[in-house]
Amino acid sequence: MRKMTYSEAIREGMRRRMKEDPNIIILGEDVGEFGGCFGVTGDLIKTFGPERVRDTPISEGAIVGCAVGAAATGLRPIAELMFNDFMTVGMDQLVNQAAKMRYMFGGKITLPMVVRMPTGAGTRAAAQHSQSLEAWLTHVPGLKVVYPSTPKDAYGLMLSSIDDDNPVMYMEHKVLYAMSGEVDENMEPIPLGVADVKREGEDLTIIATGRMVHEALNAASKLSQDGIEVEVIDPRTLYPLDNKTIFNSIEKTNKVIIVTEETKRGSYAGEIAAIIAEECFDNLDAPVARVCSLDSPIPFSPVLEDYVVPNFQDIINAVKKML
Amino acid sequence: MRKMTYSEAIREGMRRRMKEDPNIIILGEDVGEFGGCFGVTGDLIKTFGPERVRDTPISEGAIVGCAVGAAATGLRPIAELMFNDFMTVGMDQLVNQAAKMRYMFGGKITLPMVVRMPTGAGTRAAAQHSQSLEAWLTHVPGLKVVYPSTPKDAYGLMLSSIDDDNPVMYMEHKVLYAMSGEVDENMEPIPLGVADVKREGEDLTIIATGRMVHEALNAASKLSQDGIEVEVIDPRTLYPLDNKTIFNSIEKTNKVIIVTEETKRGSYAGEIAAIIAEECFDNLDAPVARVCSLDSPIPFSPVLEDYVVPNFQDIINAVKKML
Amino acid sequence: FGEGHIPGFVHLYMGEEAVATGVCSNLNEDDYITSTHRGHGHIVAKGGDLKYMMAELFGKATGYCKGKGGSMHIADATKGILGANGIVGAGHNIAVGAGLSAKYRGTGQVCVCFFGDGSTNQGTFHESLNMASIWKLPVIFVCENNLYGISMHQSRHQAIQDVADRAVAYNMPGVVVDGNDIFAVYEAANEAINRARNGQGPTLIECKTYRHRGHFEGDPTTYRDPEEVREWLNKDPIHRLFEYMIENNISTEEEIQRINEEVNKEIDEAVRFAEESPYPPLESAVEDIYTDIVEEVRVR
Amino acid sequence: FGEGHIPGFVHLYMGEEAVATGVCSNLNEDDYITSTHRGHGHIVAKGGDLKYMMAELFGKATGYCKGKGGSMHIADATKGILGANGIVGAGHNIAVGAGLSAKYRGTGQVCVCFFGDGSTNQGTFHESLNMASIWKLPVIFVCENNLYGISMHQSRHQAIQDVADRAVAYNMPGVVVDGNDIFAVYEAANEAINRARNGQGPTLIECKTYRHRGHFEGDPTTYRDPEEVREWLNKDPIHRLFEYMIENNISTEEEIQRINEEVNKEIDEAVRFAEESPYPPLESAVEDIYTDIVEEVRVR
Ligand SMILES: Cc1ncc(C[n+]2csc(CCOP(=O)(O)OP(=O)(O)O)c2C)c(N)n1
Ligand SMILES: Cc1ncc(C[n+]2csc(CCOP(=O)(O)OP(=O)(O)O)c2C)c(N)n1
Ligand SMILES: [Mg+2]
Ligand SMILES: [Mg+2]
Repeated sequence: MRKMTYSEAIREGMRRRMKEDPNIIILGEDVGEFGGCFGVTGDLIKTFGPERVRDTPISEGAIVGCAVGAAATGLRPIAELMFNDFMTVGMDQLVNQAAKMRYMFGGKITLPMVVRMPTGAGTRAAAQHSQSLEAWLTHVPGLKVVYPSTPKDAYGLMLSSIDDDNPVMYMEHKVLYAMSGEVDENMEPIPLGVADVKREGEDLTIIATGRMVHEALNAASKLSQDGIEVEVIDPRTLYPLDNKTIFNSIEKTNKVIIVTEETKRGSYAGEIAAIIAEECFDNLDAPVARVCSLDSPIPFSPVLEDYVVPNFQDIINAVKKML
Repeated sequence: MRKMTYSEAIREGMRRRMKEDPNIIILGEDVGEFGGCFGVTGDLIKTFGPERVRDTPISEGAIVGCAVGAAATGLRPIAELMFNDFMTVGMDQLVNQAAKMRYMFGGKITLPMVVRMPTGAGTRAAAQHSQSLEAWLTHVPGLKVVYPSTPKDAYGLMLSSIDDDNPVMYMEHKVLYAMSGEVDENMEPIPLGVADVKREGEDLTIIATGRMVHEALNAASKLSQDGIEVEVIDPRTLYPLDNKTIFNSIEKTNKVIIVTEETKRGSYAGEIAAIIAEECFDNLDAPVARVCSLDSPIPFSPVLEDYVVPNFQDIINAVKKML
Repeated sequence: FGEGHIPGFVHLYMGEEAVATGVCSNLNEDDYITSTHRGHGHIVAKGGDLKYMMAELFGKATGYCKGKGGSMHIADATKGILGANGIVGAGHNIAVGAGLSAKYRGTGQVCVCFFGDGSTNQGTFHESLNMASIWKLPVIFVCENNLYGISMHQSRHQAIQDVADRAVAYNMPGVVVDGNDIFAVYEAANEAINRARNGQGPTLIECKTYRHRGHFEGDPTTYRDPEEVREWLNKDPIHRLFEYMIENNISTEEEIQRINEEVNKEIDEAVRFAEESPYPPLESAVEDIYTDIVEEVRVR
Repeated sequence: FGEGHIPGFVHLYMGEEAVATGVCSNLNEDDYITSTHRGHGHIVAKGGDLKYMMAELFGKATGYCKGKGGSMHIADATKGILGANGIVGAGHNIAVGAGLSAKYRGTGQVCVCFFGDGSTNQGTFHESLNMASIWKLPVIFVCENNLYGISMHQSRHQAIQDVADRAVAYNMPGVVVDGNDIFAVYEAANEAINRARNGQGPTLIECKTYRHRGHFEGDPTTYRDPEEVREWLNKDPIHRLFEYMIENNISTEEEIQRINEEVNKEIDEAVRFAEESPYPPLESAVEDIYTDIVEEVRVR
């Protein structure tokens, strides 16, 4: 057991696996000497050298495409996109190459690769550096999508993402980097597709991802002072999605609110809502609700950004409205 | 009134507006002499010359980005991406530039531009040339998304897409190009955000887009032989979405199935389902169902492609299951 | 700066002033520019108003973008400023579009595309120079080679020393100039702009310069040799200009003193304007997304 | 072909055979290639099996990709064939990744990246050559310049005549060869491959050639001058090779006759194999997406 930040946990997860397997390399902009734009790769270059922690030119398409080619030929690359907003620049390599190659080739190739994507708002970085684009990725057959909300999950999910033989999109929330928590460095990997019940409750189920898990927990503790017991579920992996845990909770609470930082329209929160509406119809006492960011780009001004992105108060309001 | 194919209707819509406004230009690969990969731009170059119907190098990013710059400086460009699958190559220009520029600049710029995207499966073109990626676009604030299913709608929606002062993503289904129908060349534009009830019925509501509208109509006529009357709604524009028409229909039928050609997971069909689950809870006698493509890339082999993509039989099965 | 008034991160232009100034003094008000994440200098040089720029940096309603854009997205269409841009390489395409538009409308306008050395490895650079060249568009591509893309020294991100060499791939002229010599920059830009206005097509100009500060404010810049930094500080373009003006009796110490004071006064006023300006109203968050649709707000 | 046995559209390699053959005859079985939408020739030349290729074109279960890939996605990892690709320019990045992997693992393998003239205007071309060059990767970039990207003649899609000129932008050797002369191609490839194996980095080879057929089967090719087509038909690489072999008494008319018959026999067998093979089972549509997840099927 050791206290680490979310950002350290990601780094230590990579370090542990890189020590075990020389075929794991890291590719990205300023991931070496500089230690990464958010300091996540940190001192890994000191441990593994510039061949394995490789600075790249500013060419996101080539970074992802290069990872695809390397993964197809025996390496297990971990590519870093400095912001998930830049997946737009490597979108073809992610969607038309990485995701489809195994299928198009009749299952005769495996692509063990991880793409790390710092995600989310809250850093006053405006519309091109604050998005939460996980919905795009979950829509693409062939990709797995991971989104940890705590140091422990970040560590355990990084191990299994690296171990996975398929392209895994590893979302990281920038605001959580500094958050610290207990991590057992000898822990078993956290399997993909297993949700975590972050708080138990009987009155209502909240499904939250990334930073919103903490807003939901904050709301839950405030609500319990009013005697309202909310259950907070963190799927941890968006695909594969742990439906069972979600359905069981709804069977108990009969009410559900989905909370994500995504733009509401076309969000993955919508997919989860659609699945629940289809599968849990008879267990629902109220319509499935979503608390997401407003349907706008992320504005720069702090007052506007804090308004567009949901917080615990918006969750409390939604819960009270439903009960 | 004149009989035209879907493909002619798109072309004639562009021709009519281009005659009226010299600031409208077309940009794309092989759109000139060659008349477009699917023949949609056809003889427009004869009418307007190579300056206005402009062949580009194979550079989708630059095609879209160039359209953005042209739209920001007084032109009304229409860009053609040969396949909607290639939006992955111009994704940054669509999402981080075209969609956000007006907002980021505080509303001080307008971007009147249309991006045409041949969409969908059915041509045995395999995983990289058969996708239906509209869900990505509907998730992006700042974009409007249009998806006609008939020559008349294609014509009327092209007029309003060109007239619109915002970036409009104009999806076209490749299999519909050859379909012909009556079009009044002097018709008024079809406003964005107005759905069309393609068939009336009391027993169940089907919301379908693109080619699936015709599969749904086919299913509906077969079902009515068994005395089941299905209402078929074609939103025609995915964003803005005509909720009112949808809600009214559900109030009448209390049952709804959404049919799209998208990969089911993370589809816009899911967003529509989520909206209905949230807004029509008390009017639903059965869970909202979705009939979409299987969660796989589009396979090449005709037997597999025809299995992955839904058809009228799958719709009939879903309807019978629900009633 | 650095007093915590400004949210987010800012990329300063210090050290590279001669480029924007030398280039833009050749431009008309209706000419276009596209800029980068390091856009402040370009915007001021193209006639942007310090007050509105500062207010935008502060996230105020009176800013150029009503507080929605911030440092990386300042724009002023009325001055042909098509915006700073947070996506490295995005300005290249947009400049080509503006050039196409100017040529098509036959207005004689040109578009200057500013960008850094690091961005020349982005695919957009390649596609844009190719397109501008085959269509002979009035676009001037101005590379501010400050030797680094964040921590990556140019020698590590490309195998060439002169970005200008890449012009060969598009059969367009490629010119290298001392980016800290405002007169050299002016001359090179002047010739390229004339070519562009005369329909002779684009030019790639590489300005060798250096950023005095870190990549963004707060960057420790451990990746740079202090010796290298010191050398470049001595080449400070503004200093050089002032020395030149004095040596050639263009202006006296006193006059320069006065200029400095005026500039500082202007900046102080801009800061005051920004500080005194109100934050934007919450509802404005869902406005300006479309010309004709206002999205739902939330009650909070 | 053209008998309607093959679904979708196919892009034929006819006229460009000398390139793939001349290059690949230098490669070991464990060397890599990346290919394009026009991949049949590359795959055969790298040792791909006609039977499985034909079966794939027919969409049969016995095809290279179990019928899931088709003409544009044929691959054979066991032969280092990293796949044809339907996205113009996508192979470039993948080749760089394979080159990085080979260099990192120290196996002495090389990767040949085949691509057309049109694809050299795609951003991926630029990013890939830059990356391969700064890292001195064992990648050989082979441009099949057949003068057209679909209907766009090279003179309209780029302002240069020799794609090889673009090598300057990456400080790597750029070579032009007659792509219809199998010996010239062989020589150039041989030198480049040796450089790559010796850790001297990538080379850009431009092979001037021509496609005899339309862009895809069914393309009327009204955009090409019949005179131009006739000229190039006379330069048919296979013809030239045969003439050469006869003139230099390497083989006799009869022997060549026999080779042709053998080839045709092989093709006939492949076609028969494809025709007699079964279509894939429906459930297979949701397999091979992931190594460990099989998606839901539908009952029909
Ligand atoms: C597509 C994209 N990739 C990466 C970044 C992160 N980033 C911002 S500035 C920068 C360095 C740019 O270097 P250069 O083009 O030389 O400009 P300079 O900062 O030196 O002025 C990077 C990598 C980005 N904003 N956009
Ligand atoms: C990203 C992308 N854009 C456009 C296309 C459509 N397309 C297929 S082949 C082709 C022409 C390619 O020309 P070239 O690279 O010269 O190869 P050639 O066909 O001449 O062998 C185009 C535009 C595509 N498949 N992918
Ligand atoms: Mg730089
Ligand atoms: Mg070609």
